[in-house]
Amino acid sequence: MTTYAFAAALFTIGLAGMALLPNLLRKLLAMNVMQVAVIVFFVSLAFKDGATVPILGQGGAPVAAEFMNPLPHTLMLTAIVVSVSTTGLALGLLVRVRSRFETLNERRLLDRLR
Amino acid sequence: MGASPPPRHEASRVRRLLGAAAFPALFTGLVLGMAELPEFGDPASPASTHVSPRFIEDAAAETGAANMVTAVLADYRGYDTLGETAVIFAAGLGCLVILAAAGGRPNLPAAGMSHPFGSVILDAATRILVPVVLLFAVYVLIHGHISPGGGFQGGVLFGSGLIMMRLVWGPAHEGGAHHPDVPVFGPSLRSSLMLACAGILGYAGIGLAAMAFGGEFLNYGTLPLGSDPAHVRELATLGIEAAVFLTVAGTVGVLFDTISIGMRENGVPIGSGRGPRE
Amino acid sequence: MTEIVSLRPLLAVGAGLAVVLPILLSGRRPALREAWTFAAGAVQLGAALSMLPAAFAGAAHTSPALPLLPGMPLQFRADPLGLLFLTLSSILWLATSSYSVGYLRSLGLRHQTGYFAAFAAAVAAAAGVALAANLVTFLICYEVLTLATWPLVVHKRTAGVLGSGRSYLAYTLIAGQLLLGAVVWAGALAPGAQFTPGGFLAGAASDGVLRVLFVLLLIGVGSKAAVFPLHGWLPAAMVAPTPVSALLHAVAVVKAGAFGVLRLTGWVFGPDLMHDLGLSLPLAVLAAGTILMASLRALGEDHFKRRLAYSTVSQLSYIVLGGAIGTPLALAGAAFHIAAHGFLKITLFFCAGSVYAATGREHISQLSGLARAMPFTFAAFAVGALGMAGMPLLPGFISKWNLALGALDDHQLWVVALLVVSGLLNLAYYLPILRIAVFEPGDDRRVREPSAWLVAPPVFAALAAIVLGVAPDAGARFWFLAESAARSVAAHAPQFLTGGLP
Amino acid sequence: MRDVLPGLLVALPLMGAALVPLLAALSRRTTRAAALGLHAAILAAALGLFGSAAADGPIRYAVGGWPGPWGIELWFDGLSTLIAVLVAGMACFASFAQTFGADRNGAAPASTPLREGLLRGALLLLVGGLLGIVATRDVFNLFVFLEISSLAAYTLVASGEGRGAVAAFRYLLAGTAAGSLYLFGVGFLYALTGTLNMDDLAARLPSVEADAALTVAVVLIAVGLSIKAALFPLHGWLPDTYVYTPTPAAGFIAAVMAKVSAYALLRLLGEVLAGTTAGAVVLEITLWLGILGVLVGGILAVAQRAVTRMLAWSSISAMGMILIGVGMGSALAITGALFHMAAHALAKGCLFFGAGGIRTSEDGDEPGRWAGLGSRAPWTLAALTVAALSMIGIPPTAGFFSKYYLLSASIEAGGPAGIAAFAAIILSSLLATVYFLRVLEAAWFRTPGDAPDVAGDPASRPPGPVLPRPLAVPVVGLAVLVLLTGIFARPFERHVLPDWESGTARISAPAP
Repeated sequence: MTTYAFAAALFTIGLAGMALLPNLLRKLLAMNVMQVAVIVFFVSLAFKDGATVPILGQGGAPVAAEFMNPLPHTLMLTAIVVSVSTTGLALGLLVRVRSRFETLNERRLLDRLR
Repeated sequence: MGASPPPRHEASRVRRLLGAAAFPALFTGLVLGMAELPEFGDPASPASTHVSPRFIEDAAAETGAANMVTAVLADYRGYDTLGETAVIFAAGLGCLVILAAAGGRPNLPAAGMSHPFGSVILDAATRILVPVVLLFAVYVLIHGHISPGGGFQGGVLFGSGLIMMRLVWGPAHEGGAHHPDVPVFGPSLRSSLMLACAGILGYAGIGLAAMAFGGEFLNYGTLPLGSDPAHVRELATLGIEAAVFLTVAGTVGVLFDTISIGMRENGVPIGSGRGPRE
Repeated sequence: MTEIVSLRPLLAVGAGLAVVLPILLSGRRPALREAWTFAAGAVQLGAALSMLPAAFAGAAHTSPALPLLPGMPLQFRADPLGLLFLTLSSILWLATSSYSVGYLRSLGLRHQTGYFAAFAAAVAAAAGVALAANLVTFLICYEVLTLATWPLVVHKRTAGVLGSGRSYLAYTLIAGQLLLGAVVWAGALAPGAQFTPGGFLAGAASDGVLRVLFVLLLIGVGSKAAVFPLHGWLPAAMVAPTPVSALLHAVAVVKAGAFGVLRLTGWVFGPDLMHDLGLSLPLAVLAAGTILMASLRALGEDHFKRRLAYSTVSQLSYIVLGGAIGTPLALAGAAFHIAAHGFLKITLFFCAGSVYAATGREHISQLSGLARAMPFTFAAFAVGALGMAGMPLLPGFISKWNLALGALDDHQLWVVALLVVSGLLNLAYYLPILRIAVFEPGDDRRVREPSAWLVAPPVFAALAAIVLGVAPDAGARFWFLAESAARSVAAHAPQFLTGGLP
Repeated sequence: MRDVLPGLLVALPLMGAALVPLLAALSRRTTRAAALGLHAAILAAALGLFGSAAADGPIRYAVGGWPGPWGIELWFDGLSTLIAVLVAGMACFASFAQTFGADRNGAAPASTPLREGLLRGALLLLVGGLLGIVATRDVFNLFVFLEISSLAAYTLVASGEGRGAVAAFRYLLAGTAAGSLYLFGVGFLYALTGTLNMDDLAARLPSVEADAALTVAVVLIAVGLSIKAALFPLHGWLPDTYVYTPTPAAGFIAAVMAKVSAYALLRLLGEVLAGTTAGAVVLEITLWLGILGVLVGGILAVAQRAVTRMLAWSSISAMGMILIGVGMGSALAITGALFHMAAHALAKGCLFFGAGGIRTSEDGDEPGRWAGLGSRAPWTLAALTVAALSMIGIPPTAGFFSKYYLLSASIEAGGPAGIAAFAAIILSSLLATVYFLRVLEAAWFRTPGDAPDVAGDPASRPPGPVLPRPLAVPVVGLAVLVLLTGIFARPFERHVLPDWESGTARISAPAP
């Protein structure tokens, strides 16, 4: 439950940061926090008491209870890649925004867009 | 961005107040919902008992991969991974469009930092480190089958090796014109793009090849690579991982190069104190 | 009533639509362009006339049902009332077309190609309104009619004209949307929403719902009919060229609205249900108010066409009044008034247009002495004016007489008084025009009758009006059509079959 | 056919996206031919699937040979194939329009072959992402393809001038928040059921007894998808995005992008989660928000001075209309919503291609810039008029019939929501009348000198045709489709739109 609540807190902080921070770069960082929250949540779903990492060692036939659930790990591998890709593209956008408007402050940007 | 501009500050204050109320509510809601989820670490939870046991118990026999994550990633849910590769390719494509291929320029510009951090120590260290990093990347790729690792991890490592070279040696002019004494190894921006494209084509190509042999899209078991289906799947998975490796390595290169080009050409200062802090 | 499945209703509606594109494409060859118009008019008239014998025999040509919406096909049906309107509009379209040719040429107006194309589309839509067999078909034709007449209204393209066009669209399209809502609603209450003599909504919903529905439908059709207080667009729309005004008033828009009110009262709700819901009297009072108010406004109006416009508002409310009273004679009178007013009003507008084409004058006070210079035009005008006032032997008399009889059947004495007063008011605003034109000395000796294109149509329309007044049951048998339409509605309301029909 | 087409439908666009930028090195002509050919092939695959699903029933396709719930399944029924055809068809028009490179909003005055190749690649990726969303039967896979389409869309939005980059960044923030909310919700569902397969979810959810957790899951998923579907009040990203996107991409994005999210919303809330209490409540809220969106979108569209911005706000209104249908959930309402999706996609694509091209050729975006275009380019303007009339809902265009179905559904639903929806739809038509007729009046009846809102000498505008051929062809083609869909509305409704029986009854037998 604590891990879940931790994910919830991270998510809230990230979303709040995206909405309230004035600077676009900071919004982007807050967005990363939010994405990490989802990853934390999923990975914590994979945890099983008394189980090990989902890589088959030497030994007999594997039993489900002995290994962590590999599915959330796989999903989060994908989610991490999505997060990285989005961040990369967002940084590219910010470079362009910065060069065109010479600010990343949302309010000034909106004034200049007008 | 509606039609009425002036009372912005008022609206913003209202929005902040609303926001201040909304976020605690969101947090409370999430926690209330989470209270009903299965306990953390509960081996009897639906997630632990419903679909995943097959991945743990049968993956090695069905796909030949000792790393169950790899088995799920590249085989059971290989379609997700194709999508994921496309996502990262999309990011590279996007940065190319936004930053590098703009301005009516017929060719892509040379990539790299405007002011390489070259110094004797860095130069010497990089000469030693880069080959090691690149080699390790390939190891991570191949070994991903039986240990933590795989195409993504390997690709990122490979890409970071490329970035290291760019940082230290500057733009990769064809033929290494910038530092004639340094043997510049590393693809140009266009080659990075081609790597990324090749990865996607390879991945989807393997999937289509499976269709050509009568299976579903990405059903590697039908490929004529041997008699043991698990072995065939294992081989194909390696091919998949290699394709992912290419796209990730290429895209990491593309992202770094395009952003550095964008900053250089659009005059965004780096580390001059006029950064984005407002 | 026997149904004859045939393609003739489709032909009547499609003739005008079919020539829109050819007209647009032959813009560089005026003769060919106008030939298309006349050809379509002839085809439409031919189709209308060919369906008349069946109507006289008590049958109706019905088109195949084209799938459109679940349970609501696109279907046209030539029942007596529809056929009456269709025949009228076919005849008047041909007259207006020849008048248009002369009018546009003598004034050298621009955008003639678009004009004729929109004209054809508008008449086709009016034909569709006439023959629509159900509410959805009616609605579709109604909307097309609105849009097709917009280019005609704003033909002069100046800022003021565009403003008038906007007000025209504001009224008609808003009403159109309310009509859409009402049609969907009615379709949900009574699947098919097929026009049925005597109405199809009885018992379909609670009284409150039906009353709301009635108001929505009435606004929908009433705004085109320019029922007070939805008449604001009509005087504004007088910025249109005169043939367009003639078309708007005698055939297409306003008349289609009045026709719609008649369909609404007789074929959607039915006199029975209207009485039960207590809607008849309010509607009659509304119509009466419109008649008086518009007449008074006409008295004070010096602009020639605008006075005619107010006269239309007043006259078309007779039709609404007849629909509201709902007795067979009143309905027959109302239906007949569609034709009567059509011939008379188009005569008047033609005359106003001829005066404008010949002299450029638009105000009544400037007409001094013109009757001597333009004898044919003003003779025709005199016929129209007297007919409007209800002089015997002219068609206006027949409609008003039957309206009065119908009202007496329902013991509505006040209607008779209203008709008398309104007749006097008619005289009060038409006779001064004649007085000025005939008795006041003219100030310009060079004025002559305009070309034959502009003289023949009003004279023809006036003669047709006289024929209709003297022998209402000859030829196309407009009276018979009006009467059998009324009889079909009344057959479902036997308690009103008090007096005998003439 | 049935075993090959599903794979081709999802593989072709992704492969094409990697192939076309490489071809750009060869020649422009090759790039164009390849891109158009690929889009045509994708459309053919979508049509084939549509026909097959209609003739022989829905197709279940296990990617990789692994059946659900272990593998990822694709699902092609009447609904998903219809949306796939819509997406693929619009993409063909957009690809044709991409030949029109020099946009006023385009940074590059002359687009280079490489840039054109990259942009064509981005469009193919976008199509691939959208088709993936449409086809998938797996809630996580839906997220992956949602992100593909989003990233490709950010690229296309930002490929214009600098304002496009700002718009794209804001869109990116909104889109990522949407994706994360959705994914969080999927996490809840996974924790509760242990599965990601939609059929399996629907089968297992009734036995889940955690109401609060389920509610959180449903709300997170609904909010996430509603952001992407621009449901009021989560529509903030839309106007700037549509306005600053270069014309060829704007026509496509405005036509289908939000609708695919609405489709996902329908699929999940109306079908997979339909059995849950929270799902029903959220649908009810969606309905009310849709009503508000219809009104707010319409009112703000009237307030706009620029044509493209007006079109963008009108899209918010239209999305509200579609979500009204989704929220009501009756068979009639879903028919109306899907009809409106098709009608609005065709008409709005047409209008964005046209308005964007006119913005370039007339060097401005106010209605007054359209003055006199009716006589300069009658056919193009006639096509745009047809599309505008469809947006208003004038018969016999497609928009009339979709509104008719939605109105009938509102009557059928009854109650306060039904009455409010009924009134909102009527009112939105009135508002649409106001804002579209302003433009049409200028185009047909004004002359270029007397337009009040345009300063400067009309003679100073750049010469040349009003719309270049790459835009004129899609504009006219789409207008013809709008008209045909309207004229053959009843056959369209009966044979093209899927039957929708609300609730979980539609779920096929759960996977073992």
